[in-house]
Amino acid sequence: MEFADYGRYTPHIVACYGATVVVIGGLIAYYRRRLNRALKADEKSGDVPSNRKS
Amino acid sequence: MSASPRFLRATFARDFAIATRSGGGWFYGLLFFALFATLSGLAIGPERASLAIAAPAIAWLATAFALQLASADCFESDFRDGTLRVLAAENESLAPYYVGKLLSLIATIGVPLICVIPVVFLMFGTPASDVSGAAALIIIGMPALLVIVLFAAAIATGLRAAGLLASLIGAPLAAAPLIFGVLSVKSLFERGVFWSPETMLVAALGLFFGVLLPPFSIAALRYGLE
Amino acid sequence: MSASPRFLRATFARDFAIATRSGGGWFYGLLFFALFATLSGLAIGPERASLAIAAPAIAWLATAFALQLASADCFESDFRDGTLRVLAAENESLAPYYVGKLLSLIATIGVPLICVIPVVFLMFGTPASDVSGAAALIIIGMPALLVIVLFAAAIATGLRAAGLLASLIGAPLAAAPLIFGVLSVKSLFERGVFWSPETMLVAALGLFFGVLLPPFSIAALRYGLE
Amino acid sequence: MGPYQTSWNVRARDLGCDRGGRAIVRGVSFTLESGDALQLFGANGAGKSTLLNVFGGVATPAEGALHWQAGPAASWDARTPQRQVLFLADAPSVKAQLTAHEHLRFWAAAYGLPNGDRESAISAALERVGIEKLKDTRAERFSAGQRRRLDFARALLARRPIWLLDEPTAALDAQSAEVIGVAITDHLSAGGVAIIATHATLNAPSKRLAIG
Amino acid sequence: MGPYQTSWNVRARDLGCDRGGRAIVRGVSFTLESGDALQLFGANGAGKSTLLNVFGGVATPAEGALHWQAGPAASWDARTPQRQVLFLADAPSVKAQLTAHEHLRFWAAAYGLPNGDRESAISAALERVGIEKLKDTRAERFSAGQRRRLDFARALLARRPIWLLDEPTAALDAQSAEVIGVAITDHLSAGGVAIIATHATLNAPSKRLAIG
Amino acid sequence: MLSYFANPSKFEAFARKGGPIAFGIFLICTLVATVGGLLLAPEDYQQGDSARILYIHAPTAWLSLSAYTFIAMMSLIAFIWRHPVADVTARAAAAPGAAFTALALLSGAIWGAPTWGAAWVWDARLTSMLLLFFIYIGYIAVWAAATDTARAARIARILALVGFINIPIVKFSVDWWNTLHQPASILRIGGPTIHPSMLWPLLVMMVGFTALLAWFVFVGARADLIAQRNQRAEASAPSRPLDNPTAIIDESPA
Ligand code: HEM
Ligand SMILES: Nc1ncnc2c1ncn2[C@@H]1O[C@H](COP(=O)(O)OP(=O)(O)OP(=O)(O)O)[C@@H](O)[C@H]1O
Ligand SMILES: Nc1ncnc2c1ncn2[C@@H]1O[C@H](COP(=O)(O)OP(=O)(O)OP(=O)(O)O)[C@@H](O)[C@H]1O
Ligand SMILES: [Mg+2]
Ligand SMILES: [Mg+2]
Repeated sequence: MEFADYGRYTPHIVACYGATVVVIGGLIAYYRRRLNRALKADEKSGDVPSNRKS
Repeated sequence: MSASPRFLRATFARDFAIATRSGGGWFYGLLFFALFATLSGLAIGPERASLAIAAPAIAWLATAFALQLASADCFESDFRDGTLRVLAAENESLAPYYVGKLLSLIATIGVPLICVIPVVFLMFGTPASDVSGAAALIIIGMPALLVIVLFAAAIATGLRAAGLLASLIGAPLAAAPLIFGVLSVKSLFERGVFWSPETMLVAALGLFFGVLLPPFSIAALRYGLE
Repeated sequence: MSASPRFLRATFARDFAIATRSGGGWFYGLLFFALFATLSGLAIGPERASLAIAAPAIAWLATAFALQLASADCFESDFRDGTLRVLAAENESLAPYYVGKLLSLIATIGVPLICVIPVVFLMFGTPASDVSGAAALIIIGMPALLVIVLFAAAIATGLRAAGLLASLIGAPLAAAPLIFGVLSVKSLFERGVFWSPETMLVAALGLFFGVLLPPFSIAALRYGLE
Repeated sequence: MGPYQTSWNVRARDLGCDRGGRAIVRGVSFTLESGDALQLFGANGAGKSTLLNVFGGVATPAEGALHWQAGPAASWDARTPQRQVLFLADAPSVKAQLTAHEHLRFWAAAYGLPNGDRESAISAALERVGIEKLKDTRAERFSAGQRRRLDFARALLARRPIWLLDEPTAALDAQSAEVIGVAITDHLSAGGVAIIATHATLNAPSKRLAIG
Repeated sequence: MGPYQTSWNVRARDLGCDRGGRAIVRGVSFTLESGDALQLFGANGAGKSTLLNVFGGVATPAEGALHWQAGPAASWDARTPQRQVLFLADAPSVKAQLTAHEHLRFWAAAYGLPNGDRESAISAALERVGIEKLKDTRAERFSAGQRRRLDFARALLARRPIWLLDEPTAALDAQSAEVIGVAITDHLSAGGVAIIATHATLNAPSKRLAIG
Repeated sequence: MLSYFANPSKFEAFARKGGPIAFGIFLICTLVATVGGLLLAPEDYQQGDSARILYIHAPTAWLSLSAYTFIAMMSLIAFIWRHPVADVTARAAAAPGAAFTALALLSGAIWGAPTWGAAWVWDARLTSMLLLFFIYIGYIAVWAAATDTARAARIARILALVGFINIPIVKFSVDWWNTLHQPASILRIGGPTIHPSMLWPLLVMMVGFTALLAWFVFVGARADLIAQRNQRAEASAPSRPLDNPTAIIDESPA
């Protein structure tokens, strides 16, 4: 078995795994950015996050 | 509540007046129906066989979209000008309001649609003997479609681009009655059976949605206000 | 006028911002397209033959209705809040305004539509080799559809019967490009001819309406104010 | 308008309101008895309309509490206070397609006015705000002030003991503003309560509360 | 704002306006020179807004005529008077989806403001009407008065010698009304002309014309 | 348990610790499963190497259903008990749910092209899955289209609950109707029916993707909670009486 040779299905598998990496990766980046933005705003308001009652 | 029937009547009278005055949604819905049917007929071409195959799908789709368009901003104006807030505060239940809206929708778009649906079947070469049956099948599906479009309108009320959002919300729900509705008409055409299992299913869906969706729609209207 | 390009750019930028904001029109026009195609597919059912017959009609209708919905109240908000009055008084010509609107419509709904039209053909079982040709045929028809929906929107603006008149006027105008557009796709599918007479006609209609309608739309906007 | 049946008592204690997740108003406290009016003062954006929404039961307060109490607490249930309230928002709730008369007929039903009274009450309300001539004109042909007068006619129609008015005199001419001042005074002397957000000086006697 | 380049002269002679086929206003005559303000008085529905629409070139007069004349009549063509006019209607023209800054950027282009000035002019206008903090907030989150202030910022931006203002201070708090009074006074002393429909008493010196 | 997580700050603390753990599980599992699925597992005797799409298709499809079920459950909790955290977690699961649905559709289409000879057929499984995608989009659109998040939350709850009726349809469509799509062979009553050498990477991948969903919920919900708290904290001046204060204020304001 050659490394990562799926014969005539190679394009299918590449497309499928590639799309997954792109979509999931993009979404992970987006969620991280959202969290970081919220954290930054939180720091600016000068309080330790979990110690404040809401 | 003794006030409820009066409140219902007032809502109906007002909405009916607004809808039948210039610029009402009902005409737009009807026009969409006619336009959709005509254009699809033209698009499919003159062959009777293809027309006959397409007829049930087109009649059902046209009905669903016409109802959707006519009802899309059904609650929007009352929400925006604050009327809905007052009504919600005044009444334990918005049910009379909802029913008034539903009735006015039936009167302004449901009934006109029922009148033109047979025409569409005739245009698509359905044998005259089947036309009334086919139209009746669509009428059986209308309750489900009506409560679905009203639910979608209730959810979208007060949100940005409400009318368009409503079609996004209504479409997945309308899929089931649509599919089985088309199948029921097909089974009428092909096997001459009116009360086919599909017809039963459409009726059952009408019952199911008719019980399920109004409370959710009313809840959406009220909780949307708080 | 040195001010015109800037005015055009400003109109475009503003409308583009409004449309692409959350809840803006572009997203919903596109979604309407997708929902329309999906529901039609559902209604038609799984048989490949019926799907293939319906594909051109559905793709064209979906495009036309998506454009119509996305543009229906294109000028309405500017009219209602008085912006249009000021713009009409400030400028000899509303042409930059019109072009700005047109461009923003193209950017926010035309381009997204072009991206999803091939998907719809694929879902309706069009052979992969025909898909890009079919999509290209619809793109050829888009200019005509765009100026027609904008014309309908302009006519309707400020008239009491806004929606009603828009569709009354838009529908017959749109019929011609739609019919020949569907026929052009059919002739591509059936005979493999891209530049069929129907295609030429669609292109010619685009040119004809493209020259004829914008001045009328601009005039309608201005006279609607007085 | 006959005097209201029961006497009312409205108390707010340290009320706070949020909007869009942001704190808008904090620490609002007052007590109003039958016959009292409270005028909310404050710059644009201070939170007057937000506060009125909370009083009207449309929004829930973020902190603190609002108490309504009828004199004889006999017919009291959770929703009763809402039924005592008339709320006019800052933009008139008028449908362009309806005539003044149709508009008020709807509201008469919505406020549960008995059918017998209806027509005379509508005529009286229209006359009082001075638009009886526009009775059968659709609101799309009204001027800005005429639209607001029609909205105020609703207050006269509803006969509620608690009025919440958001800028009732904006866009009104001096004479109409006077008419509304008199209507409010009448309302108060009949034992009503009124909470009014306005930038104009009100013709009716009132307590004043500065917001923000 | 620098003083306006030319001096202006606005004359109305027996002007009449119709609306929906009905005669609304008749026999309006006045003359305004640079530095004059005219305040239109009248009950609701008298025809003030209708008249302002005619002045703004939006509607045509049913009878009589309106003349605009620039001092040195050099750069004069049929549409020029329109270009000298700033018109604020009775309802603010503000798009809910746009931020204050985006709104004014559009208007700057519409009024043909040079690009270089734009940002500073926008900031100055926002600051003058006191909503600089809302620069990047979408108008859907504005209060009624904030929305009207934003609308007035357009007047400061446009730098037009002729102002037509329809109820510029409705829904504004006293301080903002004061700011607008000062802005009008500045405008007049820079050689501008203003025609203002309002029910409030204006802080700027003005002639008065009763309508209806 | 429920009331523990209903406290936003406790949930925040929990999510702060849980996030990295979930992400770690996700990384390890997907890495192992990818190696297992692409290199170690044998090719399918019928479908050949195309069957390796299964390792994306099945987990994403499964999670698209689980994520919606989670949203519906949280919406129910929020609807009945009005727990503020429930709304936020439901919202956080929506975008990943939609992404999983899109990936399941895409991988299915890619897989269908060679094996069925068509990327798309209008059968019950595929169609109901497409509708699920639209339901996700509708749910996300409701959140995005509201000016006021509290209002959006209330409406979104109701929509999520009604939309849930589609989930059993997706799940059981293969049993109820004649579909081209194969019936369940793994998540079925009576145990899986595929060969263990192909099964283990699939199961590991499912664990990994589930951990990923958890991470999304932790991070998304935390971001929302922090943002909410920040906005509230913006102080605003207390109101004061203008004249005869004693008549207005019965208790002096704090
Ligand atoms: C766009 C097309 C497709 C869609 C929307 C789709 C949808 C789904 C869904 C929703 C599931 C999860 C079911 C569950 O959790 O119980 C699933 C599982 C699965 N699908 Fe598909 N599918 C598609 C195409 C295909 C194709 C072309 C194949 C293979 C020929 C395939 C093979 C499988 C397999 C083997 C499973 C795992 C079933 C199990 O063991 O539970 N699917 N698919
Ligand atoms: N579209 C219309 N068709 C017919 N009549 C109209 C129309 N719009 C307004 N009117 C009438 O024209 C008259 C003048 O309206 P206008 O808006 O000019 O009043 P106004 O003086 O500005 O009043 P306000 O102080 O309330 O703003 C009103 O009596 C109104 O009823
Ligand atoms: N949807 C919203 N989201 C966030 N903030 C909002 C929203 N609506 C209003 N606000 C803000 O809430 C504050 C109070 O608004 P409100 O309408 O209560 O003011 P107001 O006191 O009535 O002002 P005005 O005198 O202008 O009517 C304003 O600063 C406004 O910016
Ligand atoms: Mg206010
Ligand atoms: Mg006016």
